[in-house]
Amino acid sequence: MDTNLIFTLCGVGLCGIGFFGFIYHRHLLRRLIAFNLIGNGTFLIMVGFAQRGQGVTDHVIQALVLTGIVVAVAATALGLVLIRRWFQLKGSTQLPEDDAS
Amino acid sequence: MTLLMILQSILLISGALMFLVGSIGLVRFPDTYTRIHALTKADNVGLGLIVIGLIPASFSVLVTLKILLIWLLVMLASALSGHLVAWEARAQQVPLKPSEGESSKETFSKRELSTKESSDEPSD
Amino acid sequence: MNMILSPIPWLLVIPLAGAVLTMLVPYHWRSPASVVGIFTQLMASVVLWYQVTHYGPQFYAMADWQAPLGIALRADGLATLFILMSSLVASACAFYAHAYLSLQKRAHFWPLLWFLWASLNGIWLAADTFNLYVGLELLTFAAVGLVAFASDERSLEASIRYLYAALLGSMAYLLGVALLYGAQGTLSMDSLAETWHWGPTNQVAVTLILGGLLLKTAVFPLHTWLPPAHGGALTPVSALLSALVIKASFYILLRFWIEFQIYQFLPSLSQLLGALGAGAILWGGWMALRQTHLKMVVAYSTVAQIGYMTLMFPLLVAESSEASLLAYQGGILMLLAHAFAKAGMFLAAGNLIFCTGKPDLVSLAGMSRYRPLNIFAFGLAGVSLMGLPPSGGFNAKWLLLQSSFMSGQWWWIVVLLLGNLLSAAYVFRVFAYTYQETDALDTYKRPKLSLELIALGLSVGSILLGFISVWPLEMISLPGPVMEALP
Amino acid sequence: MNLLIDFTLLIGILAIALTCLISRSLFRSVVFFILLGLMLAIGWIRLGAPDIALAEAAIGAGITGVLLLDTLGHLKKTGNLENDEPAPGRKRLILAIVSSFTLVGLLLWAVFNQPTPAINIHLLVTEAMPESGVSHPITAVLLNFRSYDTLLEVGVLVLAVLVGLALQTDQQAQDSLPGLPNPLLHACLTLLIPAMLITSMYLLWAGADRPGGAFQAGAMLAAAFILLHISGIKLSSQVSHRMMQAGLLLGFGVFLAVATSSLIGGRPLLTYPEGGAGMLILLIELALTLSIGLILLSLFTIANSPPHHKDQGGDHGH
Repeated sequence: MDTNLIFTLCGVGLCGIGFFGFIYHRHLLRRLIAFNLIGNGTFLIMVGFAQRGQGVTDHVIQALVLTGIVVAVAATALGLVLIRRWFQLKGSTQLPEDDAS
Repeated sequence: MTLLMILQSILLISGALMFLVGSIGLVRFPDTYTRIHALTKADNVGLGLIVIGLIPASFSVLVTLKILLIWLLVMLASALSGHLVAWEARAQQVPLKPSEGESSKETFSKRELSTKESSDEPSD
Repeated sequence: MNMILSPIPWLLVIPLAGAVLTMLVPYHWRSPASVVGIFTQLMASVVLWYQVTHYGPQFYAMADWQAPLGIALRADGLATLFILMSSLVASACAFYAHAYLSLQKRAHFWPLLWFLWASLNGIWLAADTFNLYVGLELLTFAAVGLVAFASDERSLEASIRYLYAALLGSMAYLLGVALLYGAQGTLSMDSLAETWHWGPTNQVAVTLILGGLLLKTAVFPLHTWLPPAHGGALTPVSALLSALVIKASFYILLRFWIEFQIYQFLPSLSQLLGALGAGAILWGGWMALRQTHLKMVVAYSTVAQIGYMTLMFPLLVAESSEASLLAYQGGILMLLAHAFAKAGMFLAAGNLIFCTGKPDLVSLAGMSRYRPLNIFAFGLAGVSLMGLPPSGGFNAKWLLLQSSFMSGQWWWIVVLLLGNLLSAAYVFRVFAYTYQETDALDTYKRPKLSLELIALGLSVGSILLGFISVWPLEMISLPGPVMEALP
Repeated sequence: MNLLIDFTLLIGILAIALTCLISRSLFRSVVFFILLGLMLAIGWIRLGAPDIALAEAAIGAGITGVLLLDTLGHLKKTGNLENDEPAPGRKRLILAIVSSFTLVGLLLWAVFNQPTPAINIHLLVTEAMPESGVSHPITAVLLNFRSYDTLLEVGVLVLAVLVGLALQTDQQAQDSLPGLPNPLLHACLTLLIPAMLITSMYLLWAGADRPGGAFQAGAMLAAAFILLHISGIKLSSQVSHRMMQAGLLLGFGVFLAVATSSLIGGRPLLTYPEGGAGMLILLIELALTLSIGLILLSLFTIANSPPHHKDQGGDHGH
């Protein structure tokens, strides 16, 4: 058991928890938080798993995770802009339930 | 194990203990105002102890200065945020103490973990 | 070859610079600037096409660092064909939007379009798994923005649904890429293919990547986000989304599938994909038949058409290289024909809705008399979607049928034929409404002629594709990583 | 001993994540999410990734947290926070549990069957470092070896603001957030803001040979801007709309211009001239820092101001 493996497992757990929340919840804000959990889990897996394989600190994957974090915050911000607009128009915090489609 | 290391360990451990005490206070105290107490006071002492404990380990003036600077900034920030939370809580007229007739146990379970920004939470 | 003459960087720089410029200059300068950009973009695509057909596939090392350390770009036949396709369709939609949108809406449309275009070109050319992720995110953001900026309730709901589905899809893709990197230590598609190793890690990675991309392509049963998004957006945006955006994730899926020879190792997965495609064809067709809004009919037709493209996967079998080649050609032709036909159909539908002022089918009564040109454009696109000769759609389905015969998978033939009946039914249903006459007073608005001509042009393109099918098929048969990896 | 810390972090992170998702109070969820970001930052340090730790603390926990909290405040104001939230049905629960367990199972299977990678990319990085113009490998990857990814990533950021602006139909929409009229806050700002600006510049400068760089520096700058904004000093009222837009695009524009300039010399896109890599990277990073600060601020303020959705008319079809 080394640090890389432990944090890879941590990432796996975060992905699982986030995925659960993303499907289970209907509140848009909660789903956005769940998406961020999946994202953080993915980043942990990226670095932990790669470094476990390479056996050394892997700067390439770390740089990619930095890119990923910035993209994730942009996605969150975009989601929040849309959600707020939705609140304003509909006064609701969730999307209407899917019909037969 | 030199004397210095023992001293350092004592400082670090007691610093961590202060954080623990502060966190317990955060959970156990009845209202926003007392919780700010627990957080700002205990944590500042805890951080101070840890900073003093860390300085001998650095052996470099520059690093020592940086650690001290961190301490100063955190003190400033926590003083400010403590003040802001209390200010806002007062503006929103958050009650000082649990209302009469509630046992402290109930209050705890209802209000547990409504942390320092509790003014944002829907009042229950 | 001299780097300054290579059109590859310009295909990325022009749209990115276009995005910056159209955000900075005053509103009424944005359209002229964009028109200049569109023409240079078309020129660059043609130059690339010329170079690839004459000198073979082009490779480009970004920042002069060779893969796997740096990021490589590849312009093989397939990529070049897609660049040409997206340039033509996007230009048509851009001109349509210029005539269709108000000045203020247009001002926001241009930078979004340029980002969309840049990300599309980036994806067609990419040869790096992580670069594809960033490209996909850029595409998602631009597409979501384009859906949302109609700024009414319906489009907002659609854009939120779309954003959530797309974000989940890209995250699944990224997770797969992370696993692949951990297993093989590289992000470059070429070196991944060289050192490919079918262990559990790669299998899980492929599953995640496929799942994410299927969600982003809206393959049945992960399609629920698509109809509201494509049906609820402004007309030129609907056309862009249906014709180009979903093709991007499909294209990545295809490249992974062939270049890593997934068909060879997971044959049961190909049958599963085929089943999903069949489900999409039948369900999409059935739902299109039941819609009451014109644009929703067209949007569900997209769901069905994605099914036809997905049918390519079970037909790529290791045993028969001939059947595989036919399936590959048929699938790509299907995709091309759909891009033109669906863009044409959405634009024609948008014109009709503009005429009547109402989105539902019932109000189309009398249209065939009032707007015959538009109905003609809609019909031509319908011909290609139904797969009647002579059209690109017909040739594509013919190739897929032949491939099914050859590989002995007769059950897909049944699906193809049933799907054809359904598409014929929903196209003719729309026609039936246009031939009805009502006593109500005509209060129709007349759309600009240019709007009708653009729609007609795209529809004619999809028919024309039936006559020049040989040419794109030759294009994708040029040597390249995909051709090498085919059975 | 170190393993003990790792395990504690593992349990802590997972417990916080779970609490964050199942807590009934949305406010609590957000607070736990921020806490999670801080825990993760420690985790990144343990993984030997101080750069990511900085970014996670500043961007992942900081900026995302502020955005989420701010949305909560907005919800509360419009009375949407206490909306009766019907608990999702049982079918949904079963679906969620089954699919997340499937995912975890698949991932575990993949993780425990990891083959030895055939390619060791870090050897290539070490080999190419002297030519990269900087001595910090992560900065070299981000702004030299894989600068194309970073260019597109900045594009993603710009695009997020662009979509926000497109939705906010009224250009001069008034900010709904009044400044906090707290005297102590304003007194402390005079101390904090310069310190934050200096830290930001330090992070930027450090990126050449130590953990740090444009993204962390930009997040720090954004934090300073947002703090000013909250306390009532609005940047958008100090500079014109056009200036603001130019500032947003500056980083992307400079990056793209440097990238394209290499084409004129007959070299591939994004290639730095011999010996000039260090200077150009610093130039790009400087512009990026300013732009990222402004972009993150804009994402905050756009989310803040109510859009005026009176339709402008003239739009066909709708």
